[in-house]
Amino acid sequence: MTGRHHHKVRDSVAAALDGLESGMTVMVGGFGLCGNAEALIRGVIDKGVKDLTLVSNNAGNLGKGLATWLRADIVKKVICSYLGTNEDLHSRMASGAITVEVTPQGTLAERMRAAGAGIPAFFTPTGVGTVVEQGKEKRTIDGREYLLEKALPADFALIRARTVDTFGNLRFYRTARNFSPIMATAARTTVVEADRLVDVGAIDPDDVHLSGLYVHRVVHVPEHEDPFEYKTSRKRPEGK
Amino acid sequence: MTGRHHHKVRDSVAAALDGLESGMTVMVGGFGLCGNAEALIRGVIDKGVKDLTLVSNNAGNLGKGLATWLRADIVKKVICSYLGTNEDLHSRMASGAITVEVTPQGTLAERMRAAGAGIPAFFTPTGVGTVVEQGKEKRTIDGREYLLEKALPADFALIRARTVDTFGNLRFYRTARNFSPIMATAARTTVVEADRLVDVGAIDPDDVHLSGLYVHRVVHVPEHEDPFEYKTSRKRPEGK
Amino acid sequence: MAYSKEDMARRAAAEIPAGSIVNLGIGLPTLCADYLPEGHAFLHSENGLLGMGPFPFEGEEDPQLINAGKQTVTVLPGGSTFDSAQSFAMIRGGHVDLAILGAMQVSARGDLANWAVPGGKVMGIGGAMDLASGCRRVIAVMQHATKDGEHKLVATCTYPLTAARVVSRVITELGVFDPTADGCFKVIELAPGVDRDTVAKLTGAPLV
Amino acid sequence: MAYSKEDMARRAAAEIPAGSIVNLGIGLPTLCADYLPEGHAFLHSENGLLGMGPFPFEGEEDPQLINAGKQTVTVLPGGSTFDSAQSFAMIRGGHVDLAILGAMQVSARGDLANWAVPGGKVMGIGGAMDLASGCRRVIAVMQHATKDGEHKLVATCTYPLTAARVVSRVITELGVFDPTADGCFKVIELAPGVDRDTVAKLTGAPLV
Repeated sequence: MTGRHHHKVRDSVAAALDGLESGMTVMVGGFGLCGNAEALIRGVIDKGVKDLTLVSNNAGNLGKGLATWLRADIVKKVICSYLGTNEDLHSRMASGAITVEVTPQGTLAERMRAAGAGIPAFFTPTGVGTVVEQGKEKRTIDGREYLLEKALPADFALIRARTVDTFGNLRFYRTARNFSPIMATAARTTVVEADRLVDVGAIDPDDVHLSGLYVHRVVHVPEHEDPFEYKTSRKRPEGK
Repeated sequence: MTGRHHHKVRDSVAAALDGLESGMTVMVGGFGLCGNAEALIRGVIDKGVKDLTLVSNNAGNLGKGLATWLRADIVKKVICSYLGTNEDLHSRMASGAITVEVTPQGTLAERMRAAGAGIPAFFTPTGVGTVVEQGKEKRTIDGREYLLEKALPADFALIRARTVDTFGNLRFYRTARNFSPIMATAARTTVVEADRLVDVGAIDPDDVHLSGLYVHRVVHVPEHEDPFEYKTSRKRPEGK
Repeated sequence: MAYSKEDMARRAAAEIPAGSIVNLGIGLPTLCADYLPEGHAFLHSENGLLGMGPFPFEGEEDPQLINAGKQTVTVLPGGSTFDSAQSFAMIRGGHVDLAILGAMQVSARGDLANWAVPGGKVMGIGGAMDLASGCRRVIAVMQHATKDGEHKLVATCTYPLTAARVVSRVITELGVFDPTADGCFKVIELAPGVDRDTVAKLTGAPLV
Repeated sequence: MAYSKEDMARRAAAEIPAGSIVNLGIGLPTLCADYLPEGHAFLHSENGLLGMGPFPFEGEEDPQLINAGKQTVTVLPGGSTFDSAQSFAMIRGGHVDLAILGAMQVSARGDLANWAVPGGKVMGIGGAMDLASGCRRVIAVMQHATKDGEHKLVATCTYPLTAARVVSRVITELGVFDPTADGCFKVIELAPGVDRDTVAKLTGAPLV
């Protein structure tokens, strides 16, 4: 009889992905290519699983990140908010190889948060009067219309964090945080790719972004490509 | 045409409480006497308002904190989760001077979070099969019963934070955090009592516990009583 | 030779798996912490703390670092603090493995009554209902009967419920008993020197 | 002499109150930031950033600090980062004062269509519906009509809606127009040299 909160650090990506099987629902953090768990994404392809339901805001872009899963044909369904210029997804959606469920971004986030927080369903104003209404209960509360949306859980969450202690307490960096903390709460098994791995006590209790209570496995991956999606800049004025 | 996010720092408690009127619903942070906005609590009494609806986990204790509001007879209704040894509340509840609405603590917290997050209502398993069910919609979702609970907003939130910048970005200290951040999101006007006031830039963006987006006024109060409610300790072993 | 309070706390502590997240209720359940090996489990306090440590040394008490019973505590390395919504998201979302709670009545089907006495002063609900309905496993630690011999392990609770069918095990001074789907208490063990007949008389539902 | 894109951005920026929280949509709305005095308003980016600054200087781009259009940006002093659930809680909860968004169609009652073309490639919804229904005020910045002269300010949207009755003001190259409850566009101002008849022909609902 042992709980899941001892010895969380795994010595390989393969060990960290133990139990991830074909047909599962997998959430993967990142906003486009920003904040991707690069090693875990590669590890899932190496594992040889298929027929995954992928929950991700964008499912990759420019052939990178989760677009590698699309190219490897291991995804049967994508739940996302935005396809944009992700041609790998557009082509497979057009051919019918992948089913795509498009959800408003805030509803996607809140459905994950609800799954993690034991809330099976909630009302939201987003989508009222649009195609998003289809098949959903609509109700007027205090004079405004709302849709009932259901919690979205997953079998696995694969996320990345900047600083991680051996209990799995997480700190994220800038906008690489995005969906990762809430995905961690929504999954039965949460695996974290750690840029930096530190001992317990190295992160002050008040500085923890997400408690290790939500984290089950940690793998240390110090090197990342971190590709730019749109590298925009301005000229430095003279003398600055 | 001016927004509410400029010049948030007020030079007195009275100025920070401008617009707080009799009959309003006021949320006050703290878990018992831990994390109380002591100066703002005094300031409301000094202001002479009455008939307040107070939302607080405990409404004070031992005659301190929010118990001073009860003694000053400025509260007509309390929404809380626990009365415990708060004799000032017990006596006024018994005499009918104050109406008390008791809510499970997690539901109280989630109702505030919902109000701040634009969620008018949500389902929760807490309270099913208990008196909490009374007057609420019950629904079976995926084989389990849930109650529908509504968002709980307020006119004012009075909270305290350890470190506050001039935009109102907040950092809390240890368990003094409790309900304060979610109350800040649920109120039309949020007033923060700052232990320490710093310039913008002094708190790294990744270290902000609650964004200044939720904060409208800040008053610097460096001194606090911070009374103990139950001071428990153990003897230091010899030589440690 | 029924169990002492310390025995009961030790027995309840033995139910805590290594590497689990546990919430200990106010009162007797709090004592369980004394019987846990260092680093064995991680204590959650619903006022916003995971990794709660023992009481502070004299002179080191911090009024802003307390448990859900408002007692001064400490935080261990690897601990974390969070707001009340997050704390109850952890509980309601099933991320707390075990709650060990005090009880006034437990029914043979696992209903829990631990927040109010009929006709008594209303103390409030606090985190009791969330913990009872949200934690993955709930163990009740309680006296087997009142001083007057009234049953507290009952067929049907007469006190206001905290949650229905949630208690999987009851630890009393007389032994360890599991509520069952068919409305009997299954005897898991008896305290040394306690016989089954004594227990049967003090229990308001059949034993199996 | 219709408004140039820069004129439109400047005109939209003039709608931003001092001390407000603003979300600027992808494309033309993003340009509004160039016309705001320093510290005038606080830019929210729905991927988890408040206090967004201008593009970084060349060589200082950080792939982990981006806006909702996935462009590299900076964060100003007083900025804060947060997760996506918190970011959309801010939007849906009415804490963002103003959204300035691009649009494909706006109806005279304020319906907004800006996420999909009928029969076109599905680009996705992104944050569009949350922003349109959650922000306290919504301003659309758009071309007044298509190149072929098809109306984009219409009586009823024929494109899939983003949200109903949310747009309070439309800024086009021809002027500034407010949807109304009775289904007319109220002319607030016309761009220099643009006459009302020209606008009326290019608008699919009555002007008042």
